[in-house]
Order: sequence, then structure tokens, then C-alpha cells
Amino acid sequence: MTYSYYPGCTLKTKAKDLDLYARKSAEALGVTLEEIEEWQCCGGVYPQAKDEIATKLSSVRTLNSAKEKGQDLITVCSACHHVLKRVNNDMKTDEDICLRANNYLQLDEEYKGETNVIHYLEMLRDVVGFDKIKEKVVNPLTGKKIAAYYGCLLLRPSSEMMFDNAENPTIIEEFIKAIGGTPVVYPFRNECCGGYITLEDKELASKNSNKVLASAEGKGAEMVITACPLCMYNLQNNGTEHDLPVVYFTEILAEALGVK
Amino acid sequence: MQVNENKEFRPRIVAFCCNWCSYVGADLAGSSRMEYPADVKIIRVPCSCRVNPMFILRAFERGADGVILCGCHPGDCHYSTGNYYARRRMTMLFSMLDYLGIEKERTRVEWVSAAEGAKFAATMNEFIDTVKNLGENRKLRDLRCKE
Amino acid sequence: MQRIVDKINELFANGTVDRVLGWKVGEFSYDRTPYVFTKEGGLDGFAYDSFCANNLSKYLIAESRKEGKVLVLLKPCDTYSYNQLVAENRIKTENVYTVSIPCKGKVDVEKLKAMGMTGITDIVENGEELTVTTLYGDEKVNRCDVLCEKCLACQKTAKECDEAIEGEAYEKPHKDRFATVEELEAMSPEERFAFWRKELSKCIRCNACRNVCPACSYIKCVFDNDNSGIASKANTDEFQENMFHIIRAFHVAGRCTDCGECSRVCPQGIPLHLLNRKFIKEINELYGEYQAGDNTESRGPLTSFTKEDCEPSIVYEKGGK
Amino acid sequence: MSLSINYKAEAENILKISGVNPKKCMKCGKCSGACPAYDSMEYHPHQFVSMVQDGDLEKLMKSDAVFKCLSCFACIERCPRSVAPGKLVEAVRLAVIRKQGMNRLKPEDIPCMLEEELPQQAIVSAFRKYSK
Amino acid sequence: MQRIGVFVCWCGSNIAATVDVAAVAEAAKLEPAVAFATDYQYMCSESGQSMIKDAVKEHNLTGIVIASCSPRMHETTFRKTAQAAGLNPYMVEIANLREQCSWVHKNKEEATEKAIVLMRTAVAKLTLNQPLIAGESSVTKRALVIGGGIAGIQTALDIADAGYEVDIVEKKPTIGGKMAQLDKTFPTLDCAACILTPKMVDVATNDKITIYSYSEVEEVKGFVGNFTAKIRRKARYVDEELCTGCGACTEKCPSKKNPNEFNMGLDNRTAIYIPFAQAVPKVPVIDAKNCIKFKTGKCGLCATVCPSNAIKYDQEDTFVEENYGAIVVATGFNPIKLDEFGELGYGQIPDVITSLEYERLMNAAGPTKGHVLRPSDGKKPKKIVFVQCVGSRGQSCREKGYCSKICCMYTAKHAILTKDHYPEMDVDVFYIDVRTPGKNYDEFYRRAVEEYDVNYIKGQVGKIYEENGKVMVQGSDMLGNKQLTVEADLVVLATAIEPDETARSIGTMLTASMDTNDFFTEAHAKLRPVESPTAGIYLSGVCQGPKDVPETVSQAGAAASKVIGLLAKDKLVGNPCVAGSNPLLCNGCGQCANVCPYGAISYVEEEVRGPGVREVRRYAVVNEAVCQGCGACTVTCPSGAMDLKGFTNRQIMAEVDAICK
Repeated sequence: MTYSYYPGCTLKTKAKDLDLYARKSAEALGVTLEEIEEWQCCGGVYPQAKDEIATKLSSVRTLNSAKEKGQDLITVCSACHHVLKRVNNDMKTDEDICLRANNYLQLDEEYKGETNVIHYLEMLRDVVGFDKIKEKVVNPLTGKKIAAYYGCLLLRPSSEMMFDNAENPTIIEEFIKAIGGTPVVYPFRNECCGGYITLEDKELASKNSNKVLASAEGKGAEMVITACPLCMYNLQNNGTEHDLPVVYFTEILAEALGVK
Repeated sequence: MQVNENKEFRPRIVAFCCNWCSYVGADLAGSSRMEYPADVKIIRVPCSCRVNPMFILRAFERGADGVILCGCHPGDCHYSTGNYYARRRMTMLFSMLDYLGIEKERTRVEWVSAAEGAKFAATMNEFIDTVKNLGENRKLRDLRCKE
Repeated sequence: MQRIVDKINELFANGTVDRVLGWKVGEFSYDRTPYVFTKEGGLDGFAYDSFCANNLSKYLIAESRKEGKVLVLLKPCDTYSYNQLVAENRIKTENVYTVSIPCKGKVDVEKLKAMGMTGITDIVENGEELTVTTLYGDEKVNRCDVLCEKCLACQKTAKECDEAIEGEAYEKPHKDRFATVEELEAMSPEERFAFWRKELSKCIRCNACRNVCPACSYIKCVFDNDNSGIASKANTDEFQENMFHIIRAFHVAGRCTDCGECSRVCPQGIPLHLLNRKFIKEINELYGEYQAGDNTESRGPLTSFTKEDCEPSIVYEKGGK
Repeated sequence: MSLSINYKAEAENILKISGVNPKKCMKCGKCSGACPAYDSMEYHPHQFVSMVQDGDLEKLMKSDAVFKCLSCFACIERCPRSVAPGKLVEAVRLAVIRKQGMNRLKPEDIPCMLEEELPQQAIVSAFRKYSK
Repeated sequence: MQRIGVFVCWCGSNIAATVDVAAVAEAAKLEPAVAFATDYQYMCSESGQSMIKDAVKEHNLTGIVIASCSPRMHETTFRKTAQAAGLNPYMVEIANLREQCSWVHKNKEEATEKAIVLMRTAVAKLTLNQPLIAGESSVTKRALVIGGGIAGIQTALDIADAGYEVDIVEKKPTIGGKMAQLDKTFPTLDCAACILTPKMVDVATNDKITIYSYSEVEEVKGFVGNFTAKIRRKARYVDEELCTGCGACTEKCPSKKNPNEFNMGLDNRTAIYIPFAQAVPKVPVIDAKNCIKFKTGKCGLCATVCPSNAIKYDQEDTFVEENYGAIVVATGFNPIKLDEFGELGYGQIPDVITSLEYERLMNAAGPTKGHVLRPSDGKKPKKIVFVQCVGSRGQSCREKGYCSKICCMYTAKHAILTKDHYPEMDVDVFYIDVRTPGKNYDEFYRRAVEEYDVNYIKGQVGKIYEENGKVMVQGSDMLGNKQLTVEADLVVLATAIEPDETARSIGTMLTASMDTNDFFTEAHAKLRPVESPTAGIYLSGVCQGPKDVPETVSQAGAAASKVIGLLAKDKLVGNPCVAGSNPLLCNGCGQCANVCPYGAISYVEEEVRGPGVREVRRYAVVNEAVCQGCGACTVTCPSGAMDLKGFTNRQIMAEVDAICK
């Protein structure tokens, strides 16, 4: 099982752990991740307007690289995944965007959304299988009450992301069970922490982060896991009213698999 | 009966009207005394879906200058679905006539309910004007000109 | 071709089929005639090459009603016609064994003649090159320059058959099948009228188009039906004279698989497929992509509808000038 | 220098680039009921829909509300009529920042915002959202 | 050669003032097929009609053209005249000289010219007319009602009342349907059980009505007047004849922890159970999935305690086949599933419930004996929030596109009943619009607001979540222009309703058309609201569209009266203008059946004989009793084998030719 792998900028700097443990765990699970050569930043935000073309080009380049290698594209960062998946969807379904993006890029062969974009968690669920992971766990997180924080970007809009039930997701909870932990289901797991607004309005970001953490804490969580460096930062640095540790899901996966 | 040789061009218009809506709408135009030119002659059919494209072609071939098909509004068909089929068939036929270079304005579909006497009369007036402007229909009568 | 012959012999030998519907070398060396080979008679004269353009599916209407099982060779485009015929209950599938065979486009001998080659006595195919022997000497032409019109825009891949014989990879020509339709649409009504007047006036009403068309599969059609009001076989009434082709195109609309046989067989060279393609294009644009014969279940676009269908007036809006 | 803006044309363009059809809205308020930034926004998701429809754009373009949207897609996800108010908010924001000199975030603002933990993702995405 | 008579009517001055009627009659005489032509002041009058009759006899006419008013006025009159004169009634054509000529034109010359063309057109058509005889078919004087809710019950009672046999097929173990689960009914607040259960008893005791409970219709064949239905009677493992309904079995059954469907799973029932106390028939049924005897082979306690040996573990499904003249669909509805509405917390938060669950909570025979106690801890809530339009009026894939119609009123009812029992309780209602058309409906809703102090908030709820044992309802208050988070103890979702899941397959079975939401479509939205376009199929209750109880009952009665009208006939006379296929021309391609809205076309594989033809062919056959004569099939037929009597291809072509001459 070999995949094209798009780490994204933050995973090379502040979120090195997310990247490192993703790679180590993949290796332990027999999945090969081949980092795309010369990838560019996805921009972090999916441009929703129909006339935003240039802002989508870097994503299309990445997607096209995976296509040229004939591989599915794996991402870990929620934001990158969101951007790449939706740009890919545009290339597949929006003739106008597709035409104009291709006009800009002048690729050898037009890119029309051929690449399959999957999130690391989807790979764990659909390719490796949570049962298989369970078998490979050497340090189960038995008894650990872990709250999954999905945030917005993995789930919404569900018509495009097709990741999980957007209002009552279960994939990370299943993941937590697979590594031996006890999932804590709490109502704000799919509510926004305000990550994007952290520079603009710290107060609002802080308010939302605290709400999320309060909700998790209220349900007895001992730890929150996430797939998003921005959520991670925001929950940790702006969710100051709570002391709950926030960890990348890849890190506890690596820990459970004994490759940390 | 040739009335007057020098008179202005009087088109021949065939109107197919479904029995349940448009024919009743045409009757209503009559009982409301709404005027439209005598050039229109109505053929009563049970449903707009009874109108075979052959009939329309035949009309043109025999010298009609315009053919209009009236039926119940989509969704109101007495037979529930007839006009939906008619709508597709006529769309296809009209686009083919257009493709062959025949003025598409000579053919028309209009949905006229039993209550729309005024619409019937207005539609006929409008259609006759259009056809009058196009003049006599020569093309369809001798599409296949023998050399 | 050898693989096809082997397969047929194998199926003859193990009793799977009794007859084979294929092509036989005809009067001229480049003539290929549809032929039914029997187990007893063997495959004498059997051929499969660039000249086997006939769509054999229609012959199954009669052949499948005979006793025993008949094997039919279907080129990719023919598999669609086959499906459409099955959908219309015209073929007794239990008596048919379908074998899909590869196709690299067929050669149109008329094109050779149009290039000025007369008195052709033989044509030898060697890869992508044809050597044409005429009374006046040999000439060489590229196969791809003389393909049938229908093969130039064909992008069809074979639908499922009982058996599939794969061929070597073949890069299909990429002619846009709607290009000419679009050119016509871009003309003024007068130009279009002139175009069709010129073309249709050539019709001698030989009925070849109708006879070869797999969608005109009817034992009798309106033109044979005294009660239709338009019955006729020859030039007795101006009506079908003028309208024969329009009605024919209308009757096959939504059922035509775009096999292109009509134009191929027309002795007058009328581009009849342009009528059918116009309908296909309209159907695709207005009611969603539809390929007749893609399967044997779906309803044709003219025997279905949606409540949101466009109004016929769309023709005024989008039609040509 | 005050900008003279043709708000009607602006509204039309916003509808075009957002792909939103405000006529589909049944004014149920679910978007605003779901919005996590509601209290920080002067105008709320459902108001964006009706105000853009009415061409009442001046207020929206002058409001901070366009910068307070979290782009969390909750309104888009939950809208029963598939109106997608979030796309409108973004389109209005674009209409603002595409104007000369209207960038919300400037490079020179960045240094003082930096802190040890801040991932560059936050800066990149802020530029994408607030500047053109 | 036809001998046609043309009769031009003056209609007093209505026609004669604008059309030179004598000229029309003179022109008619020039037509080769016309043997006689005349004009007269009033053709429809007694003397006009006898003039026609005399002329038919005197001139040996084979058909008549009446050039007069619209055929919609007097076609029937003149058909009767023709019949009285010994002609086939379909040898009559009308030229519409009044509504479509004299009344719409002013110029006499032009109008006369047109009148002549119209007369010629009618003559041209009549020349090709064939005598038509309407088919007759018998009527089985028995009706089938599919569904035993209030709609089916009312329809069956009304039909039985007229003296006809009726069978009710109900898939559940008891009749009663959704209404049996309701507590009170709006706007009068009378108890649903008090008005429903007597009707259920009436059904049970009516000797004209047979109830097939725990049964499903498997197959329907035939056509109006002559349907045959195959009914599967599912094994209930209790002999209905022997059982006395004493209930000893249900008391002793050791498998007690099975969710009780009747109470929406809010409490449990035994594996052998009677759905509710007033069930009809009052015969238990064994839920084999949860029965210990069926699961392990051990137990058999119910059989031991049964005083009448009615328990039959070896019972199997049986089938009944019966003939019917008419079929009434009364398949009803269900609340939609809320799995996709995660943001509202249903299924995740125990104290978020549906309205139907709330009905059971309020019902004295319900799981809490009528006390409103929340499911999580059995405590009395202090604050209840109702949310309207959950899953209705939406456009995304999880919602229904329509208004479920009943929710506004039942929510007002819930609010009033709650405040009535517990004045101290706080009640909020989130609404988008309050829709209350109906007698005393809006008054009822206003009472909720004004007398009962129910707090209506205009806005929809964005998220419902649990926090510290409270149910937090976050929604918008559109009028107050604010976002609210209400702390509630119990939340009730006014869940959209949808047709029962069996409706689609029943619709297919009956060839009754349905809309995209799986509601049955009526023959005419305004004028034939209780009939399906398929003859002999009638619609009762919510299967046709959302309805409340009074509407359902009136529609049920209307459907019954239509059925009675049908069953009262000994013979059904069909419309002779039906389609027919010529086997010699038909190719059996199947296109005509695709477009037939009535399922009137089938195909046979039979020998066809004709000049030079003798072979087995597949060809179309039209059931004339079912065909309504629209003609859709005729156009789709590429061989022209399919033609429509009375409007044949040749007839219409002849009309076209006559107009264009």
C-alpha cells in the first residue's frame, strides 16, 4: 500500500509531531507514504467564491502530482485535507473552474479531479481497518478517557467531505477504541474552536475554545485529540480556562503501536 | 372559396387542442367573445400526447403556415403524464425543424388551461402575427426539390 | 482474426453454438458480406479485417428465432445495438451467444475511390498501411486516412458479452462527433435549409438506410402501415418523400446508438447520421447524457420525462440564428 | 478618499461568485441558530441572505461582521434549503477586501502578532481570509 | 362509401348572425360523401332532433355532422339522437361553429369561409369513422381496503354501511393505526381513543367487514371492477379462532424486555403481546425474534397457561385470494427517522424525543400513565422546548420538501395540554411559521399563546446538546434578532411525516402513480381528489398527502362514496375511444407500455395470422377496461400498430388535410 503524502507547511514546523508520528505509525501498519516532491502550501483556507481560481492552483498542482504517480493522496492536517479535497471536487464537478485552472497551469494532460484524496483517518478505517490496528497495539491506552475533537474542516460540508456523519461522527471514537482508550462523546466535538480567527479576534477564538474544552471536560475527558495543528494551537493557547491536554491523534497512535 | 385575390396574406394555422384543457379554453375564449383571426382552425385531440409529429409535418406539407399545439399545463394533464411526453416530443421535433432550416417560429407549444380563454385568444393573435411576419411557408412544402 | 476463428471452432466443437453470424469474403476482395456459418459447413471464406463494417446485430432478429444457438460477432459499437434490440424484445437472447471482438476502425472503400483510385482489384492490409492494387497500378495509403465516417468519432467500448476477445491497443481517432452538427447549427437557417435541400434531394428512397438500421427493426413500420396515413414504399406521395428522413430520425430518436450504418450504406452519400446526431445532442443537452444500448433496462429519453423538463420554446432560445 | 461603490452591481456580483440563490431561503433562522460567532457578528447569517437579496449591501460591507465569520460551515451544513449563507458571507468579505486599500491584514501587522507557538498556518490562512 | 348528412345550426342568431349558414349547407352538398345537408334554427331542439332522425331514415345516412355549438355542449345529445335514429352513436362529428367561429370572429365573410372549412374537416373525419361499441365488464361487489388506520376504518365502515362486503388488510397485529397512539385530538381536545376505539369495535362486529390483521397484500391483478388480490396472513403463532383474548399468556411470558412499539419504545412489552388494551382483534401475537421458545426451543410457558390451546408455535404464513371490484389505499404515514439530524441530539440525548413519543408520554394508557416524566431520569421537567418543522420544508437530502401540515396544530395541542396539566411548567416553541388553516385552528393556537402563556419563538434551532444534565437548545430568535440558548429539561421535535415504507411497493403493484415523495397522486388535484388515475383505485388519508384526522375522515368518506358508486353498478361501460394494437403490425418492442399512465398495455406471445403471415410474435394487447384513451402510446409506436379509436391517425390526418386544403 503506497500513497502520495501531503504533509503541509505546519507539519514541517510547529506540528512536526503530527507528521513524525503519522509516518512512524504508517510504517508500523505497513503503509508507505511517499511525500510529494516540491509541494506547495495549500493556502490553509478553501476559497469558496466561484471566481477564485489562482488561490486554488497550488492545490491542483499537488493533486496533479499524485495523479501522475497514479497514487491516492493522503493528508493528515484537517485544513490541508479540507482544501485539497474541495479543490479536487471543484476540478471534478465545476467545468468553469476546471477549465480556467487548466488554462493557467498548462499541464501536459488536463487535470480533471482524477486523484482520490483521503485523510489519514480514513486510511486507518478503510484501508488498514480498526480491527487490524487493535491487533497491532502494544501499549493500549486502557482506561484513558479520550475526547475526539473533530472541529469543522474534516466534516463540513458533508456533501463534499463525505468523511463521516457531520452531526454525529464516530470515526475518531472508533479509532480511540482501537487503540484501547475510552472515547468520550461530548456535544461540542464538531463545533468550531475559532482557529481561523485567532489572529483577528483572540477573544472570540478563546471563547469558542473554552466552550469546546468545557464540553469535553464536562463529560469526563482526560485528554483531547485532534488532527488539526490550528485547532491544537487554539485549544491549547486560547482555551486557557481549562487544563486539558490536547494531543495529535497520530502521537497517541504511535504510542499505542509502540513506535513513539 | 377565394374571397379576395388582392387581400393581405392570410396564413393557414392548424391548432391542436387537448380535449380537457385547451379545447375548453378555446370555447371559453368564444363564450367570452374574445376575438382572434379566423385563420386558426382547431383540431380536437384527447390529449397533447396524441399529437404525432407526423400530423404537424403533414400540415406543413399540405400548406399550413403555422402549427400550434395546446395542452394542459404540465402537472395538470387529465391523463397525468401525457403533456410531459408531448413536451419532449415537440422539443425534439422543433429542434429538428430548426436544424433543417425551417423557421422555428412556425411551430409552437402553449399550455392553456380550461380557465384561460383570454390566454388562448392572446396566444392565437400573437402566433398569427408571428406567422404573418414570416410570410408564406414555402420551405416545408418542397423540402426535397427534385432536380 | 485467428483468435476469433479458434474461439469459434472451440465453441463449435464443444457444442455451445450451432451457427456463427460473421462476415464472408464477397465478390470483390474487399467486399465483406454478412454470412451465417454452420458447424457442418465450417468457416470457409470467413474474414474479419478492416472491411467488415456491417453491424450484424440486426440479423439476430431473424437468426435468434431459428432453432439452435447462434454465435454473433459484435464490434464494440455493435454491442450497443445488440443491447438496444434486446431492450426492445427483438432478440431471443436464449438462442444467442455474444462474442465481442476488437475493432480498429473500418475502411471505407468509397473514400479510396474518391481519392481517384478506380478499377480496384485488390487491397492488402499491412498494419497501418493499405496497398491498393488497381488496373492502373499499385498505390499505398494510410489506413487512418480512409476510415469510415462512423469510425472517426467512435469512442465506444464493448458492453458485456458472453465472451470477449481482446485486441491490441488501438488509439481511436478523436473527431468530435457533434462537430459537424455544431457547424450546421452555427449556420443561418437559409444556409441550413440549402444544405439539407442539397443533401435530401439526392435521396432515391432505396430504403437502404432503413434496412440496415438496427433501430428500424420493425417487421412493419408506419411506412408500411396503410392505417398510418403515410404508408408508401416509393415516390408516390410527396409527403414521405419530404419527410421520410425526418420521421425516420424521430422514430429512432432516443433509440439510435449512433452506429453510423445509415450514412455508410447510403448509395447517394447523404450524411444521414447528422440527423440522428442532432437528436442525440439535443437529448444529451436537454435531458442528460444518454447512450442508447448502454444497458437493456433503462427507458429511452422519449418514453420518460421529468416534471422539470424544459419547454419546447427552448428551441427559440438556443436554436441557431 | 471615499469610495463610490455601486452596491447594486456589487450585490449581483456577490450572488454570482457565491453561487447562492437567496430566493430559496425560507427565513427559518437555522443558520443563525447554529452560528458559533453569532454574538460577535453585527449582522447574522440569515441577515446576510436577505440583505444581499435586497441589495442592502452598504451596511454589510462596512460591518466587521464579515471578518468575524469563523468559516466553520455550520450554517451551510444545517441549512434546510441548501442556501449556504456562509458562502455569501465570504463573497461579501471578498467584495470588501478586493477594493483598493481595503486589506484587513497587512504584512506589517504580523510581527507584533507573532508568538512562540503560533503555527504559520494561522498567518497564511488569515492572509487568505483578510487580504487580497 | 359513407352517406353523410350535414346539419348546420343557426343557434338562433348566435351562429347565423356571423356565419352564412345557408352557404355552409350549400358547400356541404358539394362534398362527395355528403348525401344530405340542411340548416335549421335550433338543431338541439326537439324538432331539430326529429329533423335529423327523419333525414337519417329518408336519406339512408351512415353518419351525421352537426355544425353547431361546441361538442362539449351537445355532443352527447346528438349521439343519443343518432342512436335513436338507428345509427351508431359514434358516427357523429361536431363542427364547432359557435364557440370557435361565430363568437370569436366579426367579419361574416371570413367566418363563413372558416365555418365551411370546419364543416369539411368534420366531414373528412366522419368519412373515416367506424361504429364503436363501448366494452362492458362486470363488477365484483366487494372492496379491499389496504391499511387499517382511521382512514381505512372509516372507508370500510362507510362502504359496509351501503351494504357491500369490505376486507381490511392491516400489516400490524391490530387495526387502529397512528390515531390509536394519539392522546387528544386538536382543536377540540377530545380523547383520541374515546372516538376511535368505538369505530374499531364497529369494524370488528360488522358482518360485512373482514379484518385481515397482521397481513399484507402480496399481489394484485386485474382492473377496475375485477381485481384479484393475494393476501399474506403472517403467522402470529396464535389461533385467532380459539383465542379469547384473556391475556394469561402475556402475563406469564418471561421475555419482558422488548421495546414496546406502541409506546414508541419508551417502555417494554413481553414477547407474546397484545399491542394495546383496545386492540382489534384482541388476539396476541408472538414476536418470534424475542421469544425464548423460538430462540432456544425451551419455555413454551404461554402454551401451558393458555386456557383455550390457542398458541400454535408451528403456525406458518397462509395466503388468501379474493376478488374485488375496487381497492382503497389507506397506507398512512410514519414520522421520519431522525438519524441524520445529529445536531438536534435525537438518539444521543435521551430527553430529546419526537412528538409521537410525547403523545405516548401524555397518554393515560402510556408508559408513564399520562404523567409527563422525562425518559432520562423519570423526573418531571420544569421546562419543555418544542421544535417545529424538523425535517419538513427542506431541500437538502435529509429533509422532506413538503410541509407536514399537522405539526403546527399538534405542537399547539401539546403545549396547551402540558400547560393545562402543569401550569407551573415553562413551555417554549421554536417555529418558522405557524400554519393553522382550518375551522377553529387559529383560535386554538392563539389560546396557546394568550391563555396558556406558551412562549412562541420565531426561529429555528441550530444545535441541541447536553450540559450538566440539562438539554441546551441553541437557536435563533429572529424577531428579537438574537441567538438564544434555552436550558430545557425535555425537548420535543415535531418530526416530519412521510408515507409508509410499503406505499411504493403497493403503488407499483396497483400501477397507481405516485409523486417523488411516495405520496399517491390523485386523478385530478381539484376535481378527483380521492381517486387514483388508475381506474378502480381510490385514496384515503395520508397516503395521498399530509392530513389531520378530520380531513382524513372526510376523505375516507369521499373515497367510500366513490367506491359505493362503482360497486352499485352491475356493468361498467367503458369509453370506446380506446387504444388498440394491430398484431400484424406490432413488433412488441415495449415502448407503448412505457408511456401508458394506466398500465393498460401488456404483451402476449401468440400466433399471428394474416395475409402471408403465420408465426408466433410478441405483441401488445390493450385492456380496454383500463385504457382511458389518451393516445400517448400511439405516438410512441414506430410502426403505427397502436391506434386510438375515434381519433385514428388517418382521421386526424384527414382533418389536417381538410384544413389545409
